[in-house]
Amino acid sequence: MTDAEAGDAESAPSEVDRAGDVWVFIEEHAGDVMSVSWELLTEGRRLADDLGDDLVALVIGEDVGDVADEAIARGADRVLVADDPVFEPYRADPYGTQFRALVEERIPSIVLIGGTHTGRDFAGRVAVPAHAGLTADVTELDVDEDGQLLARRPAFGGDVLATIVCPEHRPQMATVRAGVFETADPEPEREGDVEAVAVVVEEADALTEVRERDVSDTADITDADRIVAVGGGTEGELGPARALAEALDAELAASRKAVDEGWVDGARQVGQTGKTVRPELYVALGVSGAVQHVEGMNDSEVVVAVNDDPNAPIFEHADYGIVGDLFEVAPRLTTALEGEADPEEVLQ
Amino acid sequence: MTDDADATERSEPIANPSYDDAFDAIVVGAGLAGSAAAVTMADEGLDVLLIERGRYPGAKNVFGGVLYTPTLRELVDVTSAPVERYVAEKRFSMLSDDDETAVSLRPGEWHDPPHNDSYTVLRGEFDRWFAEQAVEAGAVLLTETTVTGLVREDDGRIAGVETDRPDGTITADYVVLAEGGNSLVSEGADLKKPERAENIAVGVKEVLEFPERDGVIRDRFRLSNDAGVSYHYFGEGAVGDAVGGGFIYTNEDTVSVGLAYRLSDAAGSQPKPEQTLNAFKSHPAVAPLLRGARTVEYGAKTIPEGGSESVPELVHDGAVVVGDAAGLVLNNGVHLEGTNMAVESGHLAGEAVADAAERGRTDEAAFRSYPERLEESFVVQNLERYGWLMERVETDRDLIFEELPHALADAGAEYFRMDREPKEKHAEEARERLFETVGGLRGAAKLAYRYRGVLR
Amino acid sequence: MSATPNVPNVDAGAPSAENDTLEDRLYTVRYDDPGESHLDVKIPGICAEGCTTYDCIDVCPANVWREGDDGVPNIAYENCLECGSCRWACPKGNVEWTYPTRGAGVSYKKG
Amino acid sequence: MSGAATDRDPAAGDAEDGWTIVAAVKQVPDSDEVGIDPDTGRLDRANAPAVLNAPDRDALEAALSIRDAVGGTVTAITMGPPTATDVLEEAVAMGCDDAALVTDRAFAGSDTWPTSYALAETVDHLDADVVVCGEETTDSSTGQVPPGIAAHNGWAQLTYVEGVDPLPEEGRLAARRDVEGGHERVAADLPVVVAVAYGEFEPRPAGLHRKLYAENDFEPMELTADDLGIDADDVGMDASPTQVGGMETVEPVDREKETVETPAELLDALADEGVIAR
Repeated sequence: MTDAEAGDAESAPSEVDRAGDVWVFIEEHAGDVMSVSWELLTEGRRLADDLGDDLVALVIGEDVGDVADEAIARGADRVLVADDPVFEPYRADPYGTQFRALVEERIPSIVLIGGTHTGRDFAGRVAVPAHAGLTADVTELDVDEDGQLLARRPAFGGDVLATIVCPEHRPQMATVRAGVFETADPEPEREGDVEAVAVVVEEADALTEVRERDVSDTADITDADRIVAVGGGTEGELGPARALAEALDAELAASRKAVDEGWVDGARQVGQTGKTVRPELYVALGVSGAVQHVEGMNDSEVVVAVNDDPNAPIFEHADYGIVGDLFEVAPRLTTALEGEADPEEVLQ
Repeated sequence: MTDDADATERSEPIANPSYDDAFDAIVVGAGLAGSAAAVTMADEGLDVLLIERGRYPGAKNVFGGVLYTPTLRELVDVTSAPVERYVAEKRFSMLSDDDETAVSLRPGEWHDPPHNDSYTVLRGEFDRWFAEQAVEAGAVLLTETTVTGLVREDDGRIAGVETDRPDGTITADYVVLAEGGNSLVSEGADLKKPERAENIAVGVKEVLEFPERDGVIRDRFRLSNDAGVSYHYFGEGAVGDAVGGGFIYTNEDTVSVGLAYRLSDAAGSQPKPEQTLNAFKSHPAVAPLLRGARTVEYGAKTIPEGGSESVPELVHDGAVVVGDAAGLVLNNGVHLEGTNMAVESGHLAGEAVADAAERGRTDEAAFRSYPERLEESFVVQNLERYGWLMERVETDRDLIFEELPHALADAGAEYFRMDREPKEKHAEEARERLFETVGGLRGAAKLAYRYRGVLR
Repeated sequence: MSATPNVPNVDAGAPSAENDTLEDRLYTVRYDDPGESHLDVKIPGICAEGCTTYDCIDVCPANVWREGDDGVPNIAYENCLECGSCRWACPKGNVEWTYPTRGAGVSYKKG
Repeated sequence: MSGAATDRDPAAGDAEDGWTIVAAVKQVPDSDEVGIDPDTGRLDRANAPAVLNAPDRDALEAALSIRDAVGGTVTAITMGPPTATDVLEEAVAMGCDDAALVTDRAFAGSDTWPTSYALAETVDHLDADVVVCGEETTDSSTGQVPPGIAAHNGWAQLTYVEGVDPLPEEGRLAARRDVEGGHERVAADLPVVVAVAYGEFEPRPAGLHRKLYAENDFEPMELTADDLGIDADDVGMDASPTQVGGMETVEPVDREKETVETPAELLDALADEGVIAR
């Protein structure tokens, strides 16, 4: 239902009736697409099928033709592309103005946005002009019988799941953290319609100017099978953790404390303001186990915790716990894994 | 700055406010002595600044658990104070490692207000309320600010305080030092010499709750309504071979359990303070009272026990010293009183400052009424009365803390032995057991004479 | 360190086990980290060469003062209950004991 | 209804008399004191004491550092009931020149949309050149209000800011932003709304005399919906697009919670779980 059908004349159809389609914002930087966008396209496909609506990928950037094609392969029925140098690199005001123009006449029913820094920056900016209902950090999505989005997110520190609804306003917007949903494999032979939309923004209108940008490719811990996470207990000394991660062929991840202290890059942060991971094995070294952290790693299959504080909350969320100094335990684990006899073991 | 309608009647913001000499008096510390001085001076019309280093008054204060309110009653309406229970029973018990011999008092009159002016309180709540009374009387309370030193005029007169905040100096005619036992400011300003370890007791304490069901405290301590108990424990089973004692006080729905003993003993072979507390809590006569309890909060404190000999000079040009900072604590084993002395000294000092302010004088002599009235009051009277007791207890420590508890317990067991022997034999055995410890009848008489001061 | 007085393991209700370790007790106290320690030794040399009794370690109710490897105690200030025992107990007066600043340090709710 | 882009002239903040800076702060339950409500088993925020949202101290420091660099004034604002003046007092104690309480029964129950709308009208009313907010709040932590304020007024926005660098000669504010995989330096025209990253600034302690003044003699401005020209049905519960449809407690994932003594024991257990080859 691309544009509003002519409703009956006297009562103009409410915003809810005119809205249709599920949109997913595809976040890319210089053509490099964030994995969370593909995750949301897979989830968006499911919601669109439940609603009997189209799944629309929204791509705003420069030279993003092949991003649009990949979006079709990954399930989009249609792609709206705003392609212009003004959109590279990402800036809130040009993207906001362009989104507003698109939404003016084709009101999407649902808009899904990745909960990255860029995604949150964008969502806050566009929710206002669209007078949309915006729910942040959603962990579950569903639609009820009359097509209303049910966005569930942890409230009160994570031990309660609140269902947020948006009865009278469209679009219903939600930001979702990386790793919450899984990505389906692309189907190259899928067909879809790519529409190049009018670009309504010029550089002269821009309110901000990106003067420098130094960005390396971001580690993607969301689909790692094994993870070694470091927390405040490491006091910044990550040698033993890196060695253990190597021995386990695991990705290094971190609690917010380790990221705030600057020991680990933010892209490796697990938790409410970081990523959600679901590895087979999650080893937490010196992680206290704050609720906001547990929220990001609770889907792990097997959780191991090493902490010298027997009361650390992490032990409540671990299958196996070793109460001890990680600077002793981690090296012994590494040597044991590399097949040599554990020296301590021999002496006992 | 836009001037819109409703903003007109509010006062324009001040760019660089200064409160130098805006207050007559600055009180250092919003504990019992500090708030007593503050409410007294505020009631006399003085502008008072009450500075507390904790997040709220009481945040830095730990004490055993009983507040004595004879003076407090004159300053504020105690009936609206957040008290836990009134003390309806005082119990003194001697503990050897597994015996207990106790004496319990439950005078009927303690059930009638003012309940012998003895209430259990929790300082985290009570001190906040008490400081609030000073604020209501007109004082200004400033929290989360630590006084780090005193401002001195060239002639040495104290004329304000320095704090740990930027632009942190503030001047005033009078300073009341109520900083408690760790009196760093008074010591730093050479108003008193640091105490010796022998004159200091270390106290550790827990507040315990009984999670399974309410009414446990009333059942276990045989109480009705808001009556409470004050149990004191001496001897080896309480604090090992140290000089000191243990206590249990009942709060409304928690229990305060702890002990205090000479720091010099703690430094010796005595186990660590919290291990001593564990041993006391697991004594067969104590453990049943605490079965199923869970720790709500753990705390520790040092108590000045030098008695009258270690009370410093109380008045200086521009300043007075009150409460624990002045060493005004009576602990002679039988009496454990600091709160009443703190409030009394704060009150008398507050009146002396108000009186001096009226006469526009800040010299030391202008505050003479404070030490003089303190001399005549129960504070110094009690300190001097029991000054001798601590030395004597120290010299007789093995007898009092080790041998006597055993002797009393064994004598009791003998006296009430149930077998087929005649009572006369049991009485003789009991007497023998006691005399063996105190050195016969003459020894008992000598001992009684030696401690006659307690009753005279 | 003499052992705890031997108290018969009488089922007179041993204290509830789960909260008598020191860690559990310190867990019940709120502590706002002032960022740097308010406790120190004045002159490390005095501890290293001069001290044999280490009274500071004996008297501390919160295990803040601990064995240091070079004879100088190390200080876990975040457990400090601000009782002041270490300051009085040190036979050489070598403990620098100051107040944590601006409301930081321990905050007793009960007290 | 929704804030049209205001027709501000670009060189709003001229250098001589400095910039008009507004710091938006919030009062939240003290997360250290939020206990568990025994009967519901859920976090009991109701009677935890209310304090200044911790990330907002970074915002206040950022705002004051801008004023120290270019001159002008910092005004703290908060939206809430009269008791919220405590956080304004703390802001003035820290060094803010003035403060305003945005309070009106009509605002009760507002979600992100009306909240950012009311704050947008307030900063416009105060002629702000720079608005500084905390990155998130410890009670809702959505981080959507600062971009909302900027969008309502059509102003520039800078989020996840780790450092601010005012450029008065250009009438712009530059900032170092934390983005996925690295950093960028962005210059924004005034007026601009800045959301500062938590923990990146060194909040200055309040001066003694300022704290005394802020807590005892300072009176904040009070701004109601009328003062701000806000229509009551544009704010509050029914103007809020989102509502809470339902709540359910989350069943905790059940874990073995087994303690193991030695690494070998752990590795054997993990091998049995089939997560490592041994």
